[in-house]
Amino acid sequence: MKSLDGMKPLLMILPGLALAMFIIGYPIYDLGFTSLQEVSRFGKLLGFVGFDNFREVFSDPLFWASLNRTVIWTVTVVLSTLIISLPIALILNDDFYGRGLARVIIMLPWAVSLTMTAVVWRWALNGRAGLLNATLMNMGLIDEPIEWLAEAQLAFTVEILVGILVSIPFTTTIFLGGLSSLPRDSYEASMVDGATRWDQFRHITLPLMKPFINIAIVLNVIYVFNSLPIIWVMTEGGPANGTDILVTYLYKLAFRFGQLGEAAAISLIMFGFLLLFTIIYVALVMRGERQTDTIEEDE
Amino acid sequence: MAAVTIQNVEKTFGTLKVIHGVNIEVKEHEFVVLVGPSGCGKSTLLRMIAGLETISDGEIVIGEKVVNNVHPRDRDIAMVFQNYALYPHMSIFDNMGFSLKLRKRSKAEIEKKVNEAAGILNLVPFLQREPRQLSGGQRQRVAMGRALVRDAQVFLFDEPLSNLDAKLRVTMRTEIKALHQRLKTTSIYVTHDQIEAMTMADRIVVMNAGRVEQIGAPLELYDHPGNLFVAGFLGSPSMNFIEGHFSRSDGEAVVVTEAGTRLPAPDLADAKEGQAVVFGVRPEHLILGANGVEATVEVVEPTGANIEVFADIGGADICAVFFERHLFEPGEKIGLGWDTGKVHLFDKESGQRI
Amino acid sequence: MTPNKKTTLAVSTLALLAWSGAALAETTVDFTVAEYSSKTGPYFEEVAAAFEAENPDIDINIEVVPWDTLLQRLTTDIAGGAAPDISIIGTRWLLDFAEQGIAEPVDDYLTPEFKDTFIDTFMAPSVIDGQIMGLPVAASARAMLINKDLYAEAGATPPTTWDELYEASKKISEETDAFGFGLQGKEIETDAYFYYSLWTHGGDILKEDGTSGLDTPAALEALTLYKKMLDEGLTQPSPTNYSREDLFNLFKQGQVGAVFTFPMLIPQIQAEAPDLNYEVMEFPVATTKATYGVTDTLMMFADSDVKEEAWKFIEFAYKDEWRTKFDRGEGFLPVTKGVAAEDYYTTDKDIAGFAAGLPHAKFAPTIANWEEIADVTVRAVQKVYLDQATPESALTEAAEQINSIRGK
Amino acid sequence: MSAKLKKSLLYWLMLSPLVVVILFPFGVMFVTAFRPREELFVFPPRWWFSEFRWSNFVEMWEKTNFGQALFNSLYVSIAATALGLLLSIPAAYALSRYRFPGKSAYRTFLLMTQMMSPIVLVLGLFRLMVVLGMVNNLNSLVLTYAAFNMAFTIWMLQSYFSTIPRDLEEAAWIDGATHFKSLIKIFLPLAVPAIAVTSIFSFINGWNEFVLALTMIRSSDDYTLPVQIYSQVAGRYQVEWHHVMAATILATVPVAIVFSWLQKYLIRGMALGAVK
Repeated sequence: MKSLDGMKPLLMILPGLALAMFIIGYPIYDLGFTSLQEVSRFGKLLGFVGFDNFREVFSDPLFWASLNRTVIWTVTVVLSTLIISLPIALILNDDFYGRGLARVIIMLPWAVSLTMTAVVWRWALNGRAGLLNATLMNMGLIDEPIEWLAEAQLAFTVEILVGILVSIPFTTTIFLGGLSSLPRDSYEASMVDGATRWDQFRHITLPLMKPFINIAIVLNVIYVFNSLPIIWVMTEGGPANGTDILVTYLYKLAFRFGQLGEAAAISLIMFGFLLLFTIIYVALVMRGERQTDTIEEDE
Repeated sequence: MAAVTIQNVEKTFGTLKVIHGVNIEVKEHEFVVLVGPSGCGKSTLLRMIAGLETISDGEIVIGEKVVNNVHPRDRDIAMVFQNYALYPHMSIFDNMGFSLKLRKRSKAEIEKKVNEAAGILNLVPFLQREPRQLSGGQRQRVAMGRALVRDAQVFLFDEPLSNLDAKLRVTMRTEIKALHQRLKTTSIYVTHDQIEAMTMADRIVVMNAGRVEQIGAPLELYDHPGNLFVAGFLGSPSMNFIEGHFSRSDGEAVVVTEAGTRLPAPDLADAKEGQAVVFGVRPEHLILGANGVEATVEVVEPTGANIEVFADIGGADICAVFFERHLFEPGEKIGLGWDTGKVHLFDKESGQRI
Repeated sequence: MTPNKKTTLAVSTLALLAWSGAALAETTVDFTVAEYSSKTGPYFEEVAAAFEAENPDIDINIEVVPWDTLLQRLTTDIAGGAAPDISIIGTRWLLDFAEQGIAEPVDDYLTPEFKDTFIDTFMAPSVIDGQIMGLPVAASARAMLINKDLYAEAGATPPTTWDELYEASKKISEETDAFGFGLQGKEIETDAYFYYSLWTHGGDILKEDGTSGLDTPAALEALTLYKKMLDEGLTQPSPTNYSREDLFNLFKQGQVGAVFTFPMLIPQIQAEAPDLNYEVMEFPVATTKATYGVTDTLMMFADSDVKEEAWKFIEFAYKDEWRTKFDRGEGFLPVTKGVAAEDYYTTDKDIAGFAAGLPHAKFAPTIANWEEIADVTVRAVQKVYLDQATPESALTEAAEQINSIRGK
Repeated sequence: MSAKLKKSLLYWLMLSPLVVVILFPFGVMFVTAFRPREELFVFPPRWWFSEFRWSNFVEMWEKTNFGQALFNSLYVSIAATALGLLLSIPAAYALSRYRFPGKSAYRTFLLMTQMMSPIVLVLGLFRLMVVLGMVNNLNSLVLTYAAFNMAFTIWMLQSYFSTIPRDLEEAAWIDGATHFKSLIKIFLPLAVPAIAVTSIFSFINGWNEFVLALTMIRSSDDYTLPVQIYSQVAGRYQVEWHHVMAATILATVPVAIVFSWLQKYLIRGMALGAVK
């Protein structure tokens, strides 16, 4: 029974572990293998070529431009989302008339798939038939319709804004979860100690919210880094590849141009980025968790 | 009903050994209390008896059967948990009847048993409620009731009263004791409260740091604590300890403190001249008298029933309990005496009773 | 178009088995069909049903795939070894398929009589290294549509040359609220919109030696003209936000004097803007008459185990009655002589207008990596529209890239 | 004016820009879906439209095979959620209740899979499904969604499970329950809130997923809603925007309602799940 007892938890995690290993592990292996091969556009492996695919990717200016834009995209969207979501969460955590309604509205974009959001925005941003221009023209803010997606810079900005918009609900939810778990007595104690609201925010709310902010950063970075639909549906990375990020570039390379070897290489490079990010995260954030773990086990 | 035998039981978590070879024999019908400070391993030991922790070494026998590898459900025990462990999603009735239902007893029988137990515990009006609608004391009763309906061979209690307020605790203590006298089920009760142990137990097992310090009837332990730990643990206020050296001069045995104060002591055959000892006397055994040892009053605490006096006696602190109302002023000098027959001497080095 | 799920599953399983060498799928032919419109699926199901009635031992399994995902679908199918037996493909992909040994040459299957049913112009793009790699299945030619009311309002004459188009557009932009000329700059076929001008200026996508034709004076002239019209406000602003669908909407709204388009726009106009007074005209000419002929090809897969049965179905599907139904339903030009001879295609002035260009139709070259080359071209054109590069530098750079992709 | 009223006004004022931007696309959806086809492209564009054309929805339903796509999306999302839970519950239970060798390695593994995105692996996933003979089979999506969701699911469940007192199960064992029985009768009923929240997350993920569905599903009969709607927009000669928006409304509004109804549980789930 002793040995069986030791096995039991392993048996419990095994089915899920097996599925994950299989569904996630095999493709990684397959991509690793493919990236070192010359591949016909139909996926036939034509032989080992070492790191040629990687060399080709690295010598491609579009790759570097996409990488650069990926960084801008990820950092801007995630940071702005955090900066906007925190005050919103603070407001929604406070008691005021219509809070329920406000919460529902703020959460709405979450329930809509990215694809559909992007489709709707693409239509709303249509230069001459789109309702955004209609609204702005009615309000007298502009005289001529603006072609929102015509220029890479403006289009990318618009896409970033949409990206922020769809990330807010999830982030706000995390923050609300965090705020609701903050101990009330710390606030009461600080009030007795003479803290202002700002002091409370700086010295109690922010430090106590840190784990929640961390998790929001991590999850958002993953989601945003990997997000295809917004850019794909709105501009397909155009015009003139001016809004391509790594995922859209990868998708084009794989499924339009049939450069499967290079696509596999980019997949692996992205995988590497995520891995690196994970390691940093584990090193920085999980350390705290380990500590709580040991305390738990000491009892 | 069954006896429980614990033989050389050990428990290790990883590399950490928390129970070091414990031997206890609990006789049929007996009410045994495991008492000790928190972290002494008493709860772990109880959980090993229940089957909730594996046994690293040694044997536990319930009745005739070695239960080391027997699942809790097959040990025929009932247990009352510290936090009661009531199933929050079931009514009180279902909570109490759950074990019978699992044993596939008939509906009528379950009803009869639960009602019976509820009657004993005054829970009849609450049977259809859910646990969260009950007060702490009522929940505690439900937890008892759940054990009661079982007719189990052994009852296990894991600090069942620690979540109640002081008054309720006293009441429940009495109820549990009465219940045991009525049912005579072999019971093992874990607590860190020495008063509970003293009042309820047929025999007390004092544990410390994973070891058994002493086993015995409550008064036996109170009167003849085997070592410093037991002596200090049982009794409130606890026994006064004063360090010194044993000496026989002029045919009188005394313990000489560092400050030179001479404390009359029993002339024990095992005590050697000059031996470093700990002099122990319980507060209630101190007698006020002019011919006693001089002490300076520091604090006086009347509790109503008695008066506790904290005083300095030859550089050592001493606490005395008087049942007469002597209202001393701080700084007042008094004389304290005692019947040397009620003094305990312990070897300082080993802590063992001399 | 409702094959039940079990058969689909069974069929793909069988197809897989077939691929792994076991010849079990003898009687099922997988046919991947590009979705031209919502009519496409039902049409092919109907053909299949009629064929199956005649050949009870053969089961035709139709899979309808939207154009936008077709290449990706086939690519992954082939990569995964789950390729169908026959498929409709863009003719411009054919070379890739042929070079990789994916496409089966059909010369041996093609009887002289069957071969004779096709119009030669459309057969030509399917011939690679002297072998016929597929059959034309759909064809369209491009033409210019002008809004006659706008032309009348501005007092402009319908143009036949680029100079005339330029002048007319100027008039329309000045005299009316509309734009003279619609310029496409976003997504699919942005390059084609440039080729129209390129060809009529005497240029071509590839030079005789196989290098890119983008660094030629004709190409420069063609792109400079577009850019000039854009800068002078003769086109709608910001073409890079106008996909071909957006552009057609502009035309339907009567906001643009002329656009280049394909026959499928006609039924849309009739349905949505019945009052629009339009005329189909040939592309304006600078030096050369040209139109863009687009064909799609029916291709048989070399790995198929049921080629005989597949071919039998192909012959069945090319009967005149079916072809007529298909071409008219989708608004295509006929690829077979029998259908072309029908009255409809000679008397209907819209269709005739598109068909008129056929004798001098140009086709996208069947070369490897075509999609990538098209993408380079689109990028160059967009950069010019966006003022990020001059026509000269953009075209030179694009030509260099194309040459390197082509390994020249 | 009471302090609360003042505060409420201030808050609403602060939220208003965001509220407008959030509601804007919904407004676009509604007015586009209801307007007659011929009022789609007018210049200058306007919000106003002449009538509620309910028949847009009927036409859309018939023309776009919406019902089938709806069914497919439901099937995939529900099956993936069920499979994910079936595998995650025992794993989360093991994590919250047992110590076992490799536990921290397993946690790190979960974290890594959490970081993975299907799109990075889409090529490899497709080839895997071919090997399994599951291309063009909705179950390929069920498997992948379940696998990719599992890290998050296990993580959420595990945190909640840890808040369920262990002694309840111990009491059940002593009461005579087997491990299995105590799991079914005691533990799972108490874990229902966590399981519900996790299910919603997992369901929404499946409901909204795009890239894998686009890649794995090749027959339009098997399209899920996002792909179905995308295919109405992408590469078409003509986009029926009123149909697209009608479909978007039908695909979005029910989920949005359920979602907002459950948001307070989601927040509670986050409070428990996020930090642990």
